[in-house]
Amino acid sequence: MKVVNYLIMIVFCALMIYASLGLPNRGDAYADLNKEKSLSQTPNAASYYIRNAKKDAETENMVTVILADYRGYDTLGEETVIFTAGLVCFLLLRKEKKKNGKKKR
Amino acid sequence: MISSNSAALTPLILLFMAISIPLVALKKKQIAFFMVMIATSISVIISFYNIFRVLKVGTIHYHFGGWIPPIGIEYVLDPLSSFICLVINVIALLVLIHSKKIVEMESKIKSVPYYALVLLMLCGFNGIILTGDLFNLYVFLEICSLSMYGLISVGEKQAPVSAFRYLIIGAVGSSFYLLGVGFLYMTTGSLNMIDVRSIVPHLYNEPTIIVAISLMVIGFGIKMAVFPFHGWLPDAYTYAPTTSSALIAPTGTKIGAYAMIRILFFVFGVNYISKTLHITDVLAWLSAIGIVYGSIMAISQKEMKRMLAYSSVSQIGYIGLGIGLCNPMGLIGAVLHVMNHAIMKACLFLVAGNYRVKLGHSNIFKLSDNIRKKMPWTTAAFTVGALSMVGIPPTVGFFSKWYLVLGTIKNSSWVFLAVLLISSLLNAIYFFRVLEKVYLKPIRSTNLEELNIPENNKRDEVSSSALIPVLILAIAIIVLGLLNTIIVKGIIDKMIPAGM
Amino acid sequence: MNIQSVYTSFIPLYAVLVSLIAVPLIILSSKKRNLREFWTIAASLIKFGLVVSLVPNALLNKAAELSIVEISPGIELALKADPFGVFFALVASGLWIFTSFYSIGYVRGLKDRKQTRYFSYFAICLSSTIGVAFAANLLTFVVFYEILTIATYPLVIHKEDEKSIKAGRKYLVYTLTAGSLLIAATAVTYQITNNLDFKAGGIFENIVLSPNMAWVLFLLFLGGVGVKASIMPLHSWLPTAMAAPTPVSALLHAVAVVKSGVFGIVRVVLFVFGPKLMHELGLNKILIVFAGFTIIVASLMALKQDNLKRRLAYSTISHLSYIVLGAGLLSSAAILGAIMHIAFHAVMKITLFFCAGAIYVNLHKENISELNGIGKVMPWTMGAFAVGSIGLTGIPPVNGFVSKWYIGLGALQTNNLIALIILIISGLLNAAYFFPILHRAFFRTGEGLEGKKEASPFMVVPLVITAILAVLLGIYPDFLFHFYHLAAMVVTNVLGVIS
Amino acid sequence: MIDFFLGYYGYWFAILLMCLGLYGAIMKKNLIKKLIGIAIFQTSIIIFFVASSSKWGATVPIFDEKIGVANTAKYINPLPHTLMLTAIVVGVATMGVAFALVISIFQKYKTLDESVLLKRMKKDNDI
Amino acid sequence: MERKKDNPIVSLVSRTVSPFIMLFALYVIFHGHYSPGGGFQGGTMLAAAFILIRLSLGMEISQLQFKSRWATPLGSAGVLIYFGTGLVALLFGGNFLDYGFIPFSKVVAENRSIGILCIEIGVAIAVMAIIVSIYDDLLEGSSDD
Repeated sequence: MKVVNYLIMIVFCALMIYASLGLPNRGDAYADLNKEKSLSQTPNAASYYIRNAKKDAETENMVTVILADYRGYDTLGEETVIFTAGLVCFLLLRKEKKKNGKKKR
Repeated sequence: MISSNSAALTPLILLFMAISIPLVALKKKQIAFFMVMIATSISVIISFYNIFRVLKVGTIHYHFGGWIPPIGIEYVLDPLSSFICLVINVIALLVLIHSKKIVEMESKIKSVPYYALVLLMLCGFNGIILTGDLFNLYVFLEICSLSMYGLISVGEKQAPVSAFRYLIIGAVGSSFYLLGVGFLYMTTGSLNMIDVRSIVPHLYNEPTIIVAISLMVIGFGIKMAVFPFHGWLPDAYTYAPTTSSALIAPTGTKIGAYAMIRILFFVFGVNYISKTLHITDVLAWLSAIGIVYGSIMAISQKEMKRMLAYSSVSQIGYIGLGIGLCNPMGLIGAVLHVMNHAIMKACLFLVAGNYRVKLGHSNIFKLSDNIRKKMPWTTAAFTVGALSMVGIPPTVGFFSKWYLVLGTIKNSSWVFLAVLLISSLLNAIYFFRVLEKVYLKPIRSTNLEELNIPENNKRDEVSSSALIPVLILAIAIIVLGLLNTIIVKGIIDKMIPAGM
Repeated sequence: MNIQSVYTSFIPLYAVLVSLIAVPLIILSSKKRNLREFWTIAASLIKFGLVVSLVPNALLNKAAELSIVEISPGIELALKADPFGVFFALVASGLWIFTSFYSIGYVRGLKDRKQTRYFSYFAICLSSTIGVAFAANLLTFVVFYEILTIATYPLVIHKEDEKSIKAGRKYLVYTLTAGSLLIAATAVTYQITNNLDFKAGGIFENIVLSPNMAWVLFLLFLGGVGVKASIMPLHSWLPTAMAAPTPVSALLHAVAVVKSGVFGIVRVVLFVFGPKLMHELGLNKILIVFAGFTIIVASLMALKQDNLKRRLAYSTISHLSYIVLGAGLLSSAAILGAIMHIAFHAVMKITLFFCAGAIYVNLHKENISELNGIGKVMPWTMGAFAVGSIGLTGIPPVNGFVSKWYIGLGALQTNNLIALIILIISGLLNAAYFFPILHRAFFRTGEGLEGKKEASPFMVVPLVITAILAVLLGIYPDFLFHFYHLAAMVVTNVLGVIS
Repeated sequence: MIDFFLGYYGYWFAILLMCLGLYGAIMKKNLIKKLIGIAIFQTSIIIFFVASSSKWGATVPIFDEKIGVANTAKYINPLPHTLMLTAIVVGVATMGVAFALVISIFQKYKTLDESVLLKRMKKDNDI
Repeated sequence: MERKKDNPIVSLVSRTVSPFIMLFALYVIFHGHYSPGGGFQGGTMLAAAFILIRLSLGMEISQLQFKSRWATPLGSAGVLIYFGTGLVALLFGGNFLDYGFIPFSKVVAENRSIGILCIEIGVAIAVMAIIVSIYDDLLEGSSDD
């Protein structure tokens, strides 16, 4: 069993490194993901953000604009995620007040 | 305004209710249940409205923040997503009606955060189903996974352990998916599904694309519990509280199946997946193994919920097989089985819950025929569900099996045909074992419960709020079986992806 | 092939539904047993009336047709009362009347419990049998066939003791496996032809089918319907199912289950594959081989059974294979004889089972070795038994002779002498395992029979009537149900020649 | 050769971290160590994303009058940063839930070692 | 190990530092438009400030500062601020989260900017409250036995 796990890990590592060779050169400003238009001539999101963030939202920080405006729904979902985590802790661990009161007495 | 935004409304309403429950229900805990009822019924209504609109005007796109994709995030409402959305919401509504009395009865569950988590989980499901953006899918996947861990962990004593195991596997799975998204983004530079669909054909021979696909498939395979990744499922379903298991078993894994269909066929393209990479063949074989394995394991169980959990493993194999066959009949069978299995499993798990409520256990070997005398309606519903799982016409189970069989024959893959037929026999074995226990008087009363249970055969049925959903599901099993062609022709035929 | 005209009518649907409607009534009136049994009788009579009302049109070769709902794209849950279906429905519904009268006497005589469940599942069985009879396409056939399988299970395990539960499990394993094979075969057929409607002359009539495919497909079908028809390798559930109460065995063996099996085989041979294809590919050889084997071996096994019902069971197995043999011979006379044997064997065998049940209820004797001298105690019963066994042996004037004669004629038509020899040998074997019973019953003196009388009229009257019916049908095969005409009509539709 | 290495070492670093995390998550018997493995795994994915967003000779994605937006190559790609902000919070939430579960497991079983845990669970199931 | 409740240096330092942390957190939140920062970062810092007090001065005293009973409702209130902003946009006829439709001012871009600010505030509140509540729950669950 252990051997199998080790094998899984090694295979995973090899696979990843093999795949990483297909990635664009790190820091290459002209890779596909930084182009103006994608391979199928649809607008490329990243460049659009860089160009229009200030114009669209009067805000210098592009990350903020993307976070809160362009992809605001992601952020709402992420709020919900952490809210969920809080609720789970509440559900699992928090004690009812009555019990506490009893313990105090 | 409703009509223009209806595509986005189901998750939003569920989310709104979920985040307002802790505020409103601080003082009065009873409010929580009614808010849940309101939220789920509204979402059911809206999903009905959506599905009719989709059938009328075709695919609907909803752009959040008014940004056109790929700039912004969009919701895509096509026949597939609207259908699955409807199924999930309806099942959730029925199960939650059933939960009215149960949650209070269940040992020391705080109803306020519990119901809030239930709504969050449903919100996550709807988000996953509707979204057209790869990363948004990841976020909602995390929402529903986290709330699932919470919902499972408040069950019996072993529940947190099983939830923890699920968390480890699930976190790895969703991280795999995120990694796949990363690879995909770095090569295509886009996150929108339709956009990626248009870009990917230029990159078909890139290793990164292949790795991205396999990572995503592994991730969703874990969520969907296809054979090698099913380890978390049985414990989680067994130890979870009744409502949670009855809510997660029919819906949770189906989300993985839906996402699998969406990613494989609608993002990467049918021919590439099936002809070039043969990923669907791998999926089909794994599912076939899972079908047999799950059935055999289910035979060897003595706890009813655990048996149902293992049968879920095998039934999910049906869905995976339908996807893996990669032809229209197979896909019809898979999508139809998503609905059918949701209905059957909800019915059976609710029955198991009712048994637990009345008898304090759901151990198959302790059941006896005075249960039938005590709660005849519940037992009748169980019978219908069991026959449907075995695949006796005219129940729904028969027809999804029928379409899958047609699909296997179309691919002339006789092994899968044999697997399907054998598995239905195995289902028969473990369900008739229970039916014998429930309907026939014990031959020799070896089990001690028989001796110290006085023969109280007077009618002692569960409360109506717990009974009505079970009966509705049981009736739906037969009615939908007879009317399945309406669904297949009206909706499922429209969701066959291009090139299949 | 003369044209078959079709008209829409709800009668087939009503014929299926009437006993289903009776079920809730039976359950509701479970406390008042007279009312409950009244419902059963009423349902059976109404059903029989409905089926009889279909006969005249069937004789004019007009088939009542009704499509209920589309259960798969292009395939509808459709009923069609063609002559063959009407024939089988006549047999089933007609004999249900006797069976229900008889079972009233039986269950009351044994003070049996769970009678409500008994009667309601009986009704469900009959509806599904009529559904099998009237099924217009293969999928509908499969649906009703599976329902019949499940509805029979509670009857098999009715006694709820160790033995019957084991029998029930065995029954389920066999029949559900068969059901899966049948589903597979149906799906393959649909994949090839895109059409599942039964058609006189065969669905595959105008379709080129690779021989290997045809063989595999035919074997699948044979496995699917052959289990209920208890062809020899697949027969062993049937004697085990003897654990069931006698009316159920009567139903199993004479009326519903096994007969729907052979009905299915004939349907497959004549209406799915069609005589032409069968003959070209030599598929009927398989049938003849299996059937001949089954006839001989089952008769031999019947010889060494001491339990009366088991012996009858084995004789059933061999006689079912008569029908399969006739279907396999594919000549007009043989098919005619086979179809008629469905009805005639049913009449005779139900008589014999009624007698066995009457003996059991009255004297609590199951074994042949105990039957000495009961002919004097129960003259009517044993008289009927004599008639039945004479008929099964194939001696005129009882109706068994007629069907056997036609099958033999068919064997001569295709000058297939082996089949003929098999028939003759099995006739002798029949005699060998039936007449000793009669001998014991009438010519030996038994002990411990003092003060015993004939069984209750509820049981005696039906079996006497069926015995008389057997004789009448033997003298005049067309007697008031036009069995002969209907069978001839089927043959005409299929082969296009009047025999 | 050297720029090939420069072009990919970031990815390889992240991938090695991934394998470490996966090793911890799969192989370690202690629940807390499993969680550490998961955390490392998620963090490595974050590093992976952020590494992909860099461009040589570009500045932070904050609008600057002097640079302008004529040439997008002057700013590094802001999208992965945004995504990873979300992913970080998701990881935090997962950790919170995981620790809550661990604590409740410890309350019930008084151990965090998986093998011991399985033994005690088996005892419960037998009862 | 029993912790020293009354360590004067720890209490003094933490009591002194925590307001400054809060101040910086507020700066990070509101300056998120112009420099790295925003709701999450600021909210986490706020939470850190509260947790510092909880760590150093113990539960009872820190309850005076921030009742853990109110943490969850405050968190949902924060999420509701976010959700409400999107909902207002929807009610003003735009799509969900389309701040351009909220009439803060004439210029659409400024509407968006202000909308983003509301979002950040909501995020900050939610993150702060929920991290504190998670901390409290973990503590409460692990404390007694």
